[in-house]
Amino acid sequence: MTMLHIVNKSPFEKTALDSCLRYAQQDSAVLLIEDGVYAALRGTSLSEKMRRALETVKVYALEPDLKTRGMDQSRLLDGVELVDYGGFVDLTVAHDIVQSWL
Amino acid sequence: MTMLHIVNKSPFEKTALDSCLRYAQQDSAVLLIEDGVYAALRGTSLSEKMRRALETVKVYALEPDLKTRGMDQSRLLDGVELVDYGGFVDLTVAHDIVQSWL
Amino acid sequence: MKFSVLVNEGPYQHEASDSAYHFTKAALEKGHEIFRVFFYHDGVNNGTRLATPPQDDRNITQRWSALAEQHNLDLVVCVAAAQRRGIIDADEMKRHGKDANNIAPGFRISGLGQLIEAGIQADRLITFGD
Amino acid sequence: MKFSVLVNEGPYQHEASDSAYHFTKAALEKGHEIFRVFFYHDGVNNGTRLATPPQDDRNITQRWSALAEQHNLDLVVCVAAAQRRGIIDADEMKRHGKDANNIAPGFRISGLGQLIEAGIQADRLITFGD
Amino acid sequence: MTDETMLEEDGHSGGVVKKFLYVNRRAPYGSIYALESLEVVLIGAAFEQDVSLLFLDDGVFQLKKGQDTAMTDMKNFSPTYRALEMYDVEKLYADRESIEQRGLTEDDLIVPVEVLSRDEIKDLMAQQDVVLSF
Amino acid sequence: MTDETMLEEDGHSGGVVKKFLYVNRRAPYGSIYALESLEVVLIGAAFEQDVSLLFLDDGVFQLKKGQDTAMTDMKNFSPTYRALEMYDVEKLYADRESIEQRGLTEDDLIVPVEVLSRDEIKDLMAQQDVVLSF
Repeated sequence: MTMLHIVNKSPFEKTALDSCLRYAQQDSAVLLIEDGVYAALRGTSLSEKMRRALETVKVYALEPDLKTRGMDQSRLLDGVELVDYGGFVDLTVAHDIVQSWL
Repeated sequence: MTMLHIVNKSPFEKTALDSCLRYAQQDSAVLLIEDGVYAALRGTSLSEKMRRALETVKVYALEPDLKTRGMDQSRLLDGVELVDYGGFVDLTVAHDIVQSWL
Repeated sequence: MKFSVLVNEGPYQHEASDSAYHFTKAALEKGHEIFRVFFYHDGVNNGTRLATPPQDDRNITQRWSALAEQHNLDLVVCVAAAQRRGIIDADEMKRHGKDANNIAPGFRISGLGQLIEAGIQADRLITFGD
Repeated sequence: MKFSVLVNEGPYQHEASDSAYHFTKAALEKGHEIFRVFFYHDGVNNGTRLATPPQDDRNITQRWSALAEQHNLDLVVCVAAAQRRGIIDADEMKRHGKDANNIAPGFRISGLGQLIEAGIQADRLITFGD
Repeated sequence: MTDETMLEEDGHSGGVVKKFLYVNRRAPYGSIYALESLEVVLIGAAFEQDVSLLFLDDGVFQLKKGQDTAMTDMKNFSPTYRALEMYDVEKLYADRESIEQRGLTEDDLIVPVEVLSRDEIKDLMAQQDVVLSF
Repeated sequence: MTDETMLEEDGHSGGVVKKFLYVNRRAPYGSIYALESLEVVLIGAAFEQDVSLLFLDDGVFQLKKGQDTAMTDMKNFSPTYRALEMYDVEKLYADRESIEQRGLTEDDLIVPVEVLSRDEIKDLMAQQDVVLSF
């Protein structure tokens, strides 16, 4: 059984991402949407934590939400993969369980 | 000019209290209401941080919200003062500026 | 002392409206004046008369309406925020061609300028939200 | 694949309803089935027909209504959450002695059991909220 | 809890039994999620699914004994956690780290729960069909 | 921004001039606070008060250049920050720590702002009559 974890909170404002990463199994996937996409940025005070997370989980970020916030792939940590809404749907199909960390 | 800072967020879930404490002047007051009252607890992973804050700011907690959550004075850090809604009003009168850290 | 109160969240979902109500009531009991209670963002949802909360729970809107009647409180719902969220009175209903309205007794709909005025006229503006 | 979608926040205040809409639309475009979209907590506020958002912004409720009509979507508003918040249809209006209703086209009010059923019947239940 | 039940069918699930996990991560009263999550659990009990409740992060505060809402006039829904057993909702779990970080002990909790380690929670989550997080 | 203005008086303040500080602490789009805060600032401009805007914590993300809402179909309100000057709202401040922690530089910002240290922000707050935080 593989899990997709969805995080929609800014990691600077809330601890949802920390909780998610604490309970995410090795090799599960984390999809960052809405204000959650800020967690994928390079060069922030939280980037190092995310870089370590990227060693054990696969991280996706929702491109529509990233662009809405004036960011693009060039600002992201290596290893973060962008998806659009169709790709979001595909991720929920590809994983057996989906959990939103609201 | 003295300031009253109001924090209504759980310090375990959100970073509002951290921001408040970062910008609160020495000798200003912090009133914890709603889920913010959890910041006043003894014996938590954040108690030491609060104890340090208590050295520079005065901290109040709203008793109605504390009791609603099944807590009372005996669980609080030394130096935290309880107020009821009337005491809340008095605090806003006693300070020139009131800022809510939503 | 003269207070204004700002409520930024709807009833029940967050404690903001409860806290604002208890604060307002306590201020009145202490003899202070409440210049205005302004409802902004989802706070406008406090102003609907169509809610029927469970009988074993508080009725947040009715509580505001009763306090307003008792103390002649000015409860103002922001028109722009209310339009987005579907809180309307008879005038707004007509203006936007709607077939119903839902504003609760004691609440009135007006502009954001009323919030600025509340900040100017009151000695303290206290904000409740999420 | 068969999806159910849960929306826990009202329109505009949070992005939840936007994300849910775009997800639902994308799933339909990929040929998946949407068993039900369930609106809970403040999510019930998506179901009012009385909103008039600014013309230069999206109309979240109308967008859901249009998608429902086009794809025969089942948009269910939780009755208990809706009673607390003042979202009612003609039946609820009569049952609670109210003088108006505000439910939007394409939405229906029903019980929480519909959420459980949505979880049982769908292959995936995707939650959007704050 | 309300007159909700009159609108419910009897909990038909067509014989399907799925594993439902309710993850409660919010403190009570500051927001309504804890209360309305409990309403889902109670209604869901009629559907005879395989239900677990997990209290995680601030969700463990929901179980604190001695909640007294007299001063805030909010509805004290904490006794409902004790009633869950009557609805055959018996698998209650709480996260050890969340309890300890918040200065709580098992004696503080209004109902007995099984306290789980981080790894046990990972396993619990991975066994589910439906995860509802409030 | 809307037909709001038709409901406004002309911004009478009875000659009183107060210091208003708007503290913007939220990221844009995930919630509406940034947009509706801006609506308050614009309406408030008619009242001829002494207005300052402070971007703090995730609020600095509101000023990020290049916001493109085509894919989310949300309203891109970021150009409005550039229009503030026309409304005589000219005191824009941002917190240095917030900018740096988020990997931003002043070049990323859609309008010029005065970048303040922690101590300068403490002083700014202490000088106000009314603080509105969104």
